[in-house]
Amino acid sequence: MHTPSSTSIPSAQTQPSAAGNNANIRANIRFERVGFRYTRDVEILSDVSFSLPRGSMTFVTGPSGAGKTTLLKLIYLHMQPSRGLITVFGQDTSQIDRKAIPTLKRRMGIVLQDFDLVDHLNVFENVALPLRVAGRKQATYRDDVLGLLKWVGLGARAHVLPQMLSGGEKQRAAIARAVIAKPEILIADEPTGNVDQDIARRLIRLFKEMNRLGTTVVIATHNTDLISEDANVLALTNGQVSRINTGMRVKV
Amino acid sequence: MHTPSSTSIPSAQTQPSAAGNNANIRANIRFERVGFRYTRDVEILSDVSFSLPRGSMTFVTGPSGAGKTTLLKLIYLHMQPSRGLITVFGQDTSQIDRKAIPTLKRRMGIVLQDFDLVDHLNVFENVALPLRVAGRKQATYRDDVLGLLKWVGLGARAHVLPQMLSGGEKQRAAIARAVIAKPEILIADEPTGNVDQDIARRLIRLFKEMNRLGTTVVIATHNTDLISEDANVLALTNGQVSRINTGMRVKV
Amino acid sequence: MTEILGVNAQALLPDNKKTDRPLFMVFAILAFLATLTLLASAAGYRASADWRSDLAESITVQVKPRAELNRGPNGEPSDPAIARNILLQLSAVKSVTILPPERSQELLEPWLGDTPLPDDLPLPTLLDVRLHAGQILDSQQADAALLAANIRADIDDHRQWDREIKRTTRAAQTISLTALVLIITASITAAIFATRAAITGQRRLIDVLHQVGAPPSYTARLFSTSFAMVGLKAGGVGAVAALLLSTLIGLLFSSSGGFSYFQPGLHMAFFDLYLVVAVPVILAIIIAIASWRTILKTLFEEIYP
Amino acid sequence: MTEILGVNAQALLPDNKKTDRPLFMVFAILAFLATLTLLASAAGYRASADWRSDLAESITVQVKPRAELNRGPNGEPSDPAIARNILLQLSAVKSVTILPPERSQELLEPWLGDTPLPDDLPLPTLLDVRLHAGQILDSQQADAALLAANIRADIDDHRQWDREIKRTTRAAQTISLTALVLIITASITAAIFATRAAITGQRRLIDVLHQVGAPPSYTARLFSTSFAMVGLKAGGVGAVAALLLSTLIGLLFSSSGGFSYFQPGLHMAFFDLYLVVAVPVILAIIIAIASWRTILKTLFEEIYP
Ligand SMILES: Nc1ncnc2c1ncn2[C@@H]1O[C@H](COP(=O)(O)OP(=O)(O)OP(=O)(O)O)[C@@H](O)[C@H]1O
Ligand SMILES: Nc1ncnc2c1ncn2[C@@H]1O[C@H](COP(=O)(O)OP(=O)(O)OP(=O)(O)O)[C@@H](O)[C@H]1O
Ligand SMILES: [Mg+2]
Ligand SMILES: [Mg+2]
Repeated sequence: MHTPSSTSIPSAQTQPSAAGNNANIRANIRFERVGFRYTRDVEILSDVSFSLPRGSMTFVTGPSGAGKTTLLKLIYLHMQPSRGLITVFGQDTSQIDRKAIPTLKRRMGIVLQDFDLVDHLNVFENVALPLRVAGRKQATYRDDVLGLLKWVGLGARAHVLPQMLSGGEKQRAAIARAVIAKPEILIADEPTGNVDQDIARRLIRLFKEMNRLGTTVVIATHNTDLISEDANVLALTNGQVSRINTGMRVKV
Repeated sequence: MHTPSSTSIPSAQTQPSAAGNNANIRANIRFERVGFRYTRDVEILSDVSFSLPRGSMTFVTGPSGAGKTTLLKLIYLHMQPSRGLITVFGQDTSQIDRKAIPTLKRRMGIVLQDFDLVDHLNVFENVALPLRVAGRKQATYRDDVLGLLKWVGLGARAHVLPQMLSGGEKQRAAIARAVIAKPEILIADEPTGNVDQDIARRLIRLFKEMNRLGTTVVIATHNTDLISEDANVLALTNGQVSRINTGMRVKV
Repeated sequence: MTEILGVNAQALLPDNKKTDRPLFMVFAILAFLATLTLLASAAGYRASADWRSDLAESITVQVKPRAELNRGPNGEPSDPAIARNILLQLSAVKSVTILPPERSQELLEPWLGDTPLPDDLPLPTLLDVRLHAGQILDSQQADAALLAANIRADIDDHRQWDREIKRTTRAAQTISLTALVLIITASITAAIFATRAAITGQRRLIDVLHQVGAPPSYTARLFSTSFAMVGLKAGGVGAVAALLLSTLIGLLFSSSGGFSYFQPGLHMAFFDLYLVVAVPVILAIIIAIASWRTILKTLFEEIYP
Repeated sequence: MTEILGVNAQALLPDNKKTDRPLFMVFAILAFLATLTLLASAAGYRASADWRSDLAESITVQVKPRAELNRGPNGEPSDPAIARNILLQLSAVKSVTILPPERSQELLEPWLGDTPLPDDLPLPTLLDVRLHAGQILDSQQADAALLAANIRADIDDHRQWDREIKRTTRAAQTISLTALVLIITASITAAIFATRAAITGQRRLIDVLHQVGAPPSYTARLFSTSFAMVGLKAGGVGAVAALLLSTLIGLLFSSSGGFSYFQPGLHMAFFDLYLVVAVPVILAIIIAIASWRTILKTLFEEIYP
């Protein structure tokens, strides 16, 4: 029904662009010998070390339960590591003041595995939420939001509630919300689990375009078909890095 | 972490088995010129006709927004068609008494696209819910539930809450809940969206085993890799059947 | 306890102590206020009944002295005797006693001191009129009859008092009733609010129960039972607290000597103990019905087709 | 209105009329009860103040007649004159007037009728004692002084009355205060309950707001503003309803003639109008604080690290 039309990627105006300019050396992610456990028993992640340079695009892969989501949660400051050091935006995450976290979150875009759309807000309002929280007036972002919705194939669904969307449409709305504020870091957890290959490839193109304009992109996925030969891959198995590109290896 | 161990498919005791015996001629699904619209404007499904014989296994495919979930909702009595005739368990769904619906639902197993696990019940309790609602005592089903959880790779996670599961683990718990009561009809919406290919294939094996024992299985998926050459496929495009196996064609 | 009703509510609903605690308090306070209102109006009713029966049983009639004394054959004033006969003819009157002159003097004592009074002082004569149980003296009729016999008499039937008591009692009843109606309304709305909140909060559980074939009554019972239990416990706590407070007030007032308005009612009655059982049970029933109706309505409107 | 506070609450929270309606009623009832309690205790306070100032200003002293009369040079009894001098020496006393014997006779009239009294009847003499404003007569001291001069006098300083009024007032105050404390507690717990329910129901919104970088205060303001608005509106309705009811009761009682206890308080005062504004505002503030604290606590415990 509302599969993406063949419009090209929205113009720079409706696309992330500013991110590249102010994303300097701080905008990278670094793990040093990170260990994490939810409960006392098992370490979900152990001795994970890597460094994601500013403006890079990385795929995190691994079987179900390997710790992909856990790793992303550590990056987006949802939790603190049990041991080791994590640096995001150049700051040691264990040193970040609690009050500064909302500000840092506003510089990130996050797509969760179970797309968190707010039931009583329509698609447009859901997608515009980051801008609204940042204090912007609707008049200043209306066109941007509508342009982006068109690009992800939801142009005609802007004013319906999430419960009226199909699974794949919800996923695309969640992605649109994550990218609308042109974040410096974009984190996506299994963003193509509910869409067919065509749309999946289209969404990956969106991420690549964001990345080209300066955003550091991290995508967790089990859909290895989407990962091109030359892509950066961080493979997790049993909580440890089993494969990593040379450029991302960290010297400790 | 908790990927399925290499145990073989659980014995008949812990597996759907009774279904085949009482699944007689009624246990099939028939659509005749079915049309459906959520709101007044577009028809999401139009002139859909097919017949799924008792004990068959069918894949419903189609791009995002094609109407796969809508079609499944009509089968599991969530909604009534706007026009046309639907027969489930040999009964015209428009004639079914409201009071009889819970009884019919207990003969079906349903896996929704956004796996509906109850947050405050642990994995065991979530999976056992259909048995409990049917009035069975825990002592009579404890081993069955634990055996099934082992088979889907959640043997060690039986007593944790859903929020402590990874995305793929949640999906497997939802599937376990759908099959635990040995339903006559099993409906699964995108059941492998959040798991890697290995687990996906293992889950499809579970569905096939259920089907072998007599359950009518309907699976909506966009993951065409999972569909074997000889499988029954019902392909939807823009709300109409675009491809269908000859055996499922309905004469109207 | 909840198992009796066919659903193990405690295990299927989250054990949400944090959310339930304020609800518990709201119900406990409502039960406290309801019990206190009922205890107070029961006490007020008892008090006014006591007073009124005291007042009604005996009436004092004062026959005024006249300048030219109208004496009987034995030299005693004849007016009181005539008045007595007139009064005895009234159907409500059981007996009339002419009180000795000393009783009239007693009345004057506060004014005149205990100095011996001159013999020719024109004192009024007091008649003590007793009525048949449950009967009321029609004092206008009595007045008219006495006046016809040219006797000047004052019937002190405490009419003024009686009217004030009636009025106070009526006002107190109106206020109690308003308060009770409000408390019941508040209980119902609190139950409805809690149920709606629970439906929103537990929407997924409700959906899943529907999905796995639970009939609406199963789901409704789950919620209404759990709320009714909260209401029963909270109601018990509130009612007992109210009884304790009222007993305490009663003790304080009775120990510090007679207190006309409060005391008669504040001794504890058996009825009060019934109340402490009845209030929580009624509260629980009200809550169960309100939440049962609310959830069934929502289920049929939003979830079951 | 809500926009002023920096968050457009109405647009971000669901417009949940159905869920809010019972909450509105609960708050309206609480405001109604609070206003009624306050109006009643204000009325009671005014009434008792009126009575007590009436009682305090003038005191009647009865000088009892004696068998052997103690007469002054002009033939009048000298006891009252002596008593007058003694009383005038007390610091609280402003003036003492010896009332003429007719006033004493008036007192006896109800008992003796208007028949002419014999001249030698030993009547008590009445003294009208006026006090300095705000001063209280120490009647024990006065008693002692009079007794020392061998004068038998009764000081009717309405002590018994006064004690009863004080006691009634104190009891009424205790009950009002208990009721008020309970009503406030109920408001707080209802606000906490509603907030917790909203947190459970709107958990996803809260999570998403956190995710997109809203600080905790933003989210907290969203909820507490919306609840405070409900409280303000509901409080207004409840307070106005209470004022109307109390005015109605006042009218009913004053039109049907004097009524000692209720009437003096039931004329409306300016203070009552202030109450109708103050109650909803205070209610809204209480609700805002309770829900603000509840949500911040939950946010810091469960969502923000
Ligand atoms: N909150 C939690 N508490 C305890 N254990 C948890 C929690 N969340 C996840 N886990 C466990 O940690 C492990 C890794 O989970 P994670 O969600 O990171 O896996 P994943 O790689 O994202 O898997 P999937 O592909 O299935 O989403 C799993 O075994 C999971 O059960
Ligand atoms: N409750 C609803 N009200 C209105 N429209 C709806 C509702 N649910 C779904 N739709 C619309 O109906 C169309 C088909 O939805 P459906 O969920 O059946 O698609 P689907 O094939 O399952 O897609 P996906 O693979 O993305 O899950 C979509 O365009 C969707 O927006
Ligand atoms: Mg995951
Ligand atoms: Mg779907």
